[in-house]
Amino acid sequence: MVTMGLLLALSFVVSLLALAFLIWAISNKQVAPDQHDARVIFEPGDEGHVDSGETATSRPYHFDTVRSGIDAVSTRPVAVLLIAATVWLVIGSVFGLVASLKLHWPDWLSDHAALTFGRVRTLHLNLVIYGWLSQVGIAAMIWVLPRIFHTPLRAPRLPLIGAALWNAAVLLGAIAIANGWTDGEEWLEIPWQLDLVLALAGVFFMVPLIKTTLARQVHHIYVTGWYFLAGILWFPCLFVIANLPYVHSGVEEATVNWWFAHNVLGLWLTPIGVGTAYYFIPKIIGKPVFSYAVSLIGFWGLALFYSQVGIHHLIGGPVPTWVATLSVVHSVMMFIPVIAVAINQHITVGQNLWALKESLPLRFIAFGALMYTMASFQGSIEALRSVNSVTHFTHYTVGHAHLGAYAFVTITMFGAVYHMLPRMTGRVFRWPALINAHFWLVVIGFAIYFFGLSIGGWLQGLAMLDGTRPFSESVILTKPYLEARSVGGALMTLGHLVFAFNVASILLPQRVPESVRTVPAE
Amino acid sequence: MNNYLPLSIISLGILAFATLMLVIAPGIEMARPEPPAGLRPYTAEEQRGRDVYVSMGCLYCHSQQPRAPEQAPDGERGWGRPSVSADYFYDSPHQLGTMRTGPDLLNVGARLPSESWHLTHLYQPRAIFDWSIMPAYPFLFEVKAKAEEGDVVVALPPGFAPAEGVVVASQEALDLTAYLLSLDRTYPAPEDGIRDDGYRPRGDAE
Amino acid sequence: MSHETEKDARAKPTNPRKGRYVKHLIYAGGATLILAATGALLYESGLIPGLERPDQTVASGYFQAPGNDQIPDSPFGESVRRGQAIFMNTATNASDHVGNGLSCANCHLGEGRQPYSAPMWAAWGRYPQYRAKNDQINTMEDRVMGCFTFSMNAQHSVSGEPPPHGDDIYRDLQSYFYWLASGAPNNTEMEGGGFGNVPKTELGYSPERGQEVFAANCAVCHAGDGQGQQDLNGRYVFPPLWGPNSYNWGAGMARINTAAAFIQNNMPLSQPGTLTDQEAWDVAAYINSFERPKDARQGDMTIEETRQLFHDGDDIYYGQEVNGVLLGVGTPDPERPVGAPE
Amino acid sequence: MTADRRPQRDPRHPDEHFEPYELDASIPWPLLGIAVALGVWGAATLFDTRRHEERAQVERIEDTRLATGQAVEPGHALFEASCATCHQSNGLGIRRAVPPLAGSPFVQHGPELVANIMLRGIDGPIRVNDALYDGHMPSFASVFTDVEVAELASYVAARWGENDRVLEAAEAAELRGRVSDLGSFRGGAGVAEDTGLALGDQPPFASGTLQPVAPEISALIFEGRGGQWSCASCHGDLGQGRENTPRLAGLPADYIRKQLHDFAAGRRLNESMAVVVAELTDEEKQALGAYYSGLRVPSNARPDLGGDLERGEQLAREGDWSLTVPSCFSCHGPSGFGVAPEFPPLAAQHAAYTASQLAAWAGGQRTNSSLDLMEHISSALSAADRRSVADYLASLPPVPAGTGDTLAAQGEDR
Repeated sequence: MVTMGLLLALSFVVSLLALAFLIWAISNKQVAPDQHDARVIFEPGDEGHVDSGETATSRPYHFDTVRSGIDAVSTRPVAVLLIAATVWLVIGSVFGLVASLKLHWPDWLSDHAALTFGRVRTLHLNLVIYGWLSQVGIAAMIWVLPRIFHTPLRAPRLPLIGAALWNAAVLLGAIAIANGWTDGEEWLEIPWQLDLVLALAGVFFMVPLIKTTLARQVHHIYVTGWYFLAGILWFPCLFVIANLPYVHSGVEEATVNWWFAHNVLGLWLTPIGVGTAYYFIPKIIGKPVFSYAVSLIGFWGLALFYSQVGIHHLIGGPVPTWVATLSVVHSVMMFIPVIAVAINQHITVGQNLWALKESLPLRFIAFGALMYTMASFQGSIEALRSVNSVTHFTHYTVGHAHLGAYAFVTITMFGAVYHMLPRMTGRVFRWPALINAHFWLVVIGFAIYFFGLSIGGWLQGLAMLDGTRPFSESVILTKPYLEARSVGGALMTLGHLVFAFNVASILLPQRVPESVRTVPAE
Repeated sequence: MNNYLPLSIISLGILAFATLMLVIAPGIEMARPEPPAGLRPYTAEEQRGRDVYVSMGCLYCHSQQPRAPEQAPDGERGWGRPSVSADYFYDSPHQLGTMRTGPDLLNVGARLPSESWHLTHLYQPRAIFDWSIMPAYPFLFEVKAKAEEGDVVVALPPGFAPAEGVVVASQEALDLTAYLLSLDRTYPAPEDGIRDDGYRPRGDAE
Repeated sequence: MSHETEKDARAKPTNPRKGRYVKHLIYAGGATLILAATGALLYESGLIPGLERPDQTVASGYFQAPGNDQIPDSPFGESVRRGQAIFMNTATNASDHVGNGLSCANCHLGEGRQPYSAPMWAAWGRYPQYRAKNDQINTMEDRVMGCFTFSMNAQHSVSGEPPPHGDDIYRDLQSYFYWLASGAPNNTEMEGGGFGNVPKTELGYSPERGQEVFAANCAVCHAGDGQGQQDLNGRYVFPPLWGPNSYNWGAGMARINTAAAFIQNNMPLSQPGTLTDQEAWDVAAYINSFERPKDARQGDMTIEETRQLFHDGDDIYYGQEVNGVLLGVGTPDPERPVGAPE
Repeated sequence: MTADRRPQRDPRHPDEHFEPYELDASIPWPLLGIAVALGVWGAATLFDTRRHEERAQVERIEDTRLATGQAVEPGHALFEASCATCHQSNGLGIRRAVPPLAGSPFVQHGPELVANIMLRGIDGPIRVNDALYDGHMPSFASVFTDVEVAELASYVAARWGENDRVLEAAEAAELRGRVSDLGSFRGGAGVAEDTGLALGDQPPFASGTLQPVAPEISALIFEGRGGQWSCASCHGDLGQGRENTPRLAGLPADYIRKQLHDFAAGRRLNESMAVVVAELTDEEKQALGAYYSGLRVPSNARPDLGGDLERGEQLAREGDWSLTVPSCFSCHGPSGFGVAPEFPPLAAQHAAYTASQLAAWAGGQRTNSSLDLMEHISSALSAADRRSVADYLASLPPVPAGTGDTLAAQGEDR
C-alpha cells in the first residue's frame, strides 16, 4: 500500500517537475524557435527555383506548395484515404443511427443477431474510429506534413498499399463483429488477428511520414508537426500493447482497456484534431498563432497529463484506489494544456472573426477547436469523484465522448477536407450552399444530440443513485432524451450524406464548361 | 523544437511512464496466484454462454462492477457487494462495462436464479418489464409446433406466446442462461481484495 | 514585424480589441472553471467545514436524556441498569408485584424518554408533590407505588400488593429516573412532561364513534378485541388495552382525558399527532368503556361509594352504565396470582 | 496538377501561400498562475487523499472480517447482541414467555449442553425453575461460527450456571457435526431424552401432524405452470431466497397470501411477481402461503450491505425517537420473529431484500402497509440506516418452528 501510494505521488511529482522544467526552459529561451530558422524558411539553394520576384514564395513565411510540386505527390494517397474515410463515415453513422433508434424501438430489426444493438453499436464505434477518423487523420497528415516541411512526400506508394490493407482489415473487422467474432472489449473489438493487418498498414503510413520528416527542408518543426509526429508514434504503441492476445486478463485487462480507449482519444484523435486546427486556422486566416511558448505548454502538457488519465473510467470499481485518484488528478491537470491551446487558437480566430464569414472550412475548424476546449473542460470536471458518481454508467458519458470525437475531431476534419479538396483537384465546390447546409445540419444535429444525452444522462444518474427510486425509473425517464438523440443523430447522418455528396461532386469528373469550372486567378 | 529524435524519445518516454503507472504497476498489485475462496472456474457450458454474452455486446448496457454502498445503492438493489479485483480471476475478456442502461449483472445469478425466467426475458424482455428497452433475442429461440424430447420450452405470459406452437430455447440461449446463472460473487470478499475505496466516508481519518 | 508587407496590408487589419476581448473571455472562463473545480475538490476532501452533510437527527426542542451508552460503569450505573431492566420488563424483574401483562415502558415510551409520554426526566424533578388522588405529599417512591397498585394491577400479583416501602425495586427505579434527568431543572414544569392535554370538543366523546377509530387505527396492533398481541413465545408485543391483563380502574389511564392525551401524542406508534382531537377523545372513550380489573382502593366499599370517593367529576366510565352494563365491577379474579408457578 | 486557380472573391482574403508560424509571445501570466494553482492543489489533494485512502482500505478489510464473522467478539458482547433480546441482560428471561438462564439446570450442566441447545434450538414445552414455558428457541447454527459458539456457551455456563468448564472451538465444531441433522429439541423432555441428563420433571412433547402438499400446489412450486415460472426457481427449493429475492420460509401464511394479492392489485410493484400472480387463484395463494409458512430452513442471509451493525441494532431494538422511528422489534416482536400476519418475521431475511423494501416504501412503490406505518418509518430513515438495519436483521437466527399455525389462528378474526 505504502509503496503504491508513493508511486502515485511520484507520478504526479514527475509530471509536475517536467512541466516546471519546460516553463523554466521557455522563459530562459532554451527552446525558443531559432530566429534564423523562423525567418529564413528556405535553404539557400531553394531560392533558385523561384522564377519571379512577384510570387509569394519570395517573402518570409510564404511558400508555394503547388509550384514546388509537393501537393501533387500527396494528392493521390490523400484522395484514396479521403474517399475510403467518407464511405466509412456514412456507413458508420448509419449504424450509429440504427443503434440509437433501437434504444427506443427495441423490437425494431430484432430478428437477426447481426442487427442486435450490441453489435450495431460496436460496428458504429469501430467504423467511425478506425474507418473514418483514423483515415481522415492520416490523410491530413500526409497532406500537411510535406507542406510544412517543404518537401514532397517520400515513398508515396506506401500509403496506397497501407490504405488497401487498412480498409480491408476494417471491412473484415466489421464483418467479424457483425457475425459475433469479437475480442469483446470496448474500442478493441476487432479480432486481434485482423489487428495485425491494421498494425502492418500502420507501418505503411508511418514510414513515408517519418522519411518525409527526416528529409525536411526546414529546420524548425511547426506545432502541427509535433502533434502529428507524436501521434503516429503513440498510437501504434497503444494499439499493439492493448491488443496483445493472451497477455491481459481480469481487472488488469480492464485497466489496459481504458488506458487504451482513453488514450486513443487523448494521444491519437486529439493530436489529429489539434494538429489540424493548428495548421488550418492560421493558414486560412493568414495570421500567425499567438505564442510559440504557449503551444509548447499545450503539447507537453497534453503528453504528460492526458497519458495518465484513462482509469477514471473505472472510478468506484475494482481497481486500486490510487490509480483511480491518479487519473482524477491528471484529468483536472488537463486544464493547463487545454487553456494553452485555447489561448493560441481562439485568440487567432477571435482577432479575425471576419474570416468565419469568408471561409466555410474555417467555420468547421474553429467550431471544432472550440469544442476541444469544451470537451476537455467537461472531461476534467466529469472526472471529479462527486460528479463522476452521477455521470458514470449513464448516457451522459456518451454525450461527452461525442463532444470529443465528433464535435471536436470530426467537425475539424470536415473543415480540413473542405479546404484540402479544391487544392488537390484544382476545382471548386459547385454548390457552396451544400457545405453550409452540411455545417448547420451537423451542428444543430449535434446540439440536439449532446444536450439530450447530457440532460437525460444526468437525470438517469441521479435516479440510479437514489435507492428509493426503482431502477426502472432510470430507464423510463431517459426515453424522451434517447428519442431526441435519434433526431440529432438523424440530422448528423443527413449532414454526412451531404458531405459525401460534396466530396463526390468535386472528385468526380465534371462535365461543365471550362469557364464555370475554373475561376480566373486574381 | 527542431529535432525529431528528441521529440520522439521524450514522447515515447512519457507514454512508457504512463504505461508503467496505469498498466504495469496496478497489474502487479492486482496479480494473484490463486482465485479467491468461493469463486470457481466457468464450466464449459458457462464459458460458451460467456462467449455468447461477449458476442452479443451485452457489456454496452450492463456493467459487472457493483459499487460501494457509500457511493451508490447497488447493494440495496440486490446487485451484490462491491466487487474486488480478485472476483474477476477467471474473466477474459473482462466485461466490467461502463454503462448501466440495464442493471449491473455481476451477481445476477444470485439475484435471479431462475433459468426459466431468464429464457422468457431473453426471448422478449417486454413480456416481463413493459418499460424495458433491452433488445429481444428471438434468434436464440426456435418456434416449434410441438416440443420434442429434451427441448426446453420457454414460459411466456399470454400475449407474448406465438399463436401456434411453442418457443424452444436453442443451445446458445441455454448456454447464455447458464453463464448468467453462474454470475454469483456473493461469497465474502477476500480480505486482500483490491478496489477503489475513494468513496468511503472520511469521518475519523486522522 | 518585417514580414507584414503590402500584401498583408490588404487584408483586414487584425483587430487587437477583439483579440483582447477573447483573451479576457478565455481567462475568465478558465479561472471560473478552476475555481469551480477547486471548490469541488475542497468540498470532496471535506476541507470546507460549512458544507458538511447536515446531521440527520432532528434536534427536538425537548430535554435530551442521556443515551444508554452513557450509563456509568460504577455501582450507581449498575443500579441504573437494574432500574432500566425493571422499567422495561416489569413483569419479570418485579415479578411478584405485577398482576397484568403490562410494563412501565408500555405507557412511558422510548425507555421513559419520549416527550408527552410522561417522560421520567420531567417527572423526576416534580416530586415530592401534593396529590389530591391520595390527599398527601407524595415522594417519587409513593408515586411509583401508585403505578404498581393501579397500572400494574398489583392486587392480582403473587404478593398481592406493590413493593413495600424501601424495596430495592424503588431504589433501582429511582436511580434510573435520576440518571435520565441528568442536567434537568428541579421543581420546574418541563416542556414535554406528562401526557399533555387534548382540548374538549363540541361533540364530547362517544365510544360508538371511537369504535370506528379503533378499528381503523388501533386494531392492527392491539387486535380487534383490544387484548394486544403476543409473539410465539407468549410475550406481549402489543399491550392489552382492557380486560384482565390491562391496567385497573384506579389507573390514570382509565380516565378518558388522560388516555386521549397519551393517544394523540403518541399513537399510532411512529405517527403521533395524526388523530384529530375528536378522534382521540372518542377512541379513548371506546377503550375505557370496557371492563377491567377493579379499582384497588374499593376494598369493602360499593362501586358507587368508590366512584364518589375517588372518581367524582372525572372523565371516566367507572360506576356508569355503558350499553346497559355497569362498569367498575372488575374482571373476575384469576384462579391463581398472575405469574405464579403452576 | 493544375495551377493555382482557387477563387479569390474577396480582396481581403489572405493569400494562398501564407505559412502558419508561431509568434514569439511569452506565456501569459494567468496561464502560469493557473498551472501553479492546479499544481499546488493537485499535490495537496493527493497528499490529503492518500492518507484517507490508505486508511479506507484498512477499514474496509476490517469490515469484511466483521461481516464474515472472522473477528470474534468476547462472550458478553455476543450475549448482548444475540441472546439478551429474549433472555435479557440479567439472564432472567421474560415471565411466562422466555425461561431464565440464571439458576437454570440446563445451564448448570455446562457449556456442552448450552452449545447443543444453541445449535439445535428448542421447539416444545419446557420447565425451568418450576415455571412452564412454551419453548420456541431458534437454532443459531447458521448464525454463529464454531469459535463464537464455544465462546458464548462457555460464557453463559460460567455466568449463570456457575460452571467453569471452557468449551473449545474444536469441540463446538465436533458438536455441530454431530447434531447438524437432528433438528430442534422437542421441548425440555427432548433435551433430557437426547442428552441423558437429569433436568427435572419435563412436560411431555405432543407432536403435531404435517399436512401433505397437494400435487397441483407442489407442481406450481417446483415446475411452474404455463406462462409462469416456478416459485422455487427464484426463491429456492426451501424458500430460502437470495439477495433481493426474499426468504419465504417461516413467513405467516396469511402474510404471504396478502402479499400475493397486493402484487396483483399493484400495491407492491414487482414486474416478475405480477406475471406470476396473474393466474393464481385465491385458494392457490392460500395454499402457497401455508406451504412456505411451514418450512424451517437455516438462515442463508448475511449482513452484506456494508451497514453499521451497531446502528442497525439500535434501530431494531430501541428505534430512533429523534426520527420518530420506533424500534423494529416493538411491532415485529422482540427478536424479529414477527407478530401475526400484519407484522412478518424480519429475522434472517436477506439484507438486500429488507433494504430494497424499505427503499420501496420510502419511494412509494410499495403501499401495502397498514396505517402506512412502514411508509412513514422508511421515509424517515436515511439510505445508510436502511442498510444498517437490514444488515442487522440479516444477522439474526431464523424464526423458530411453530409460528405458522399459531399465528394464523390468532389472525383469523381479521
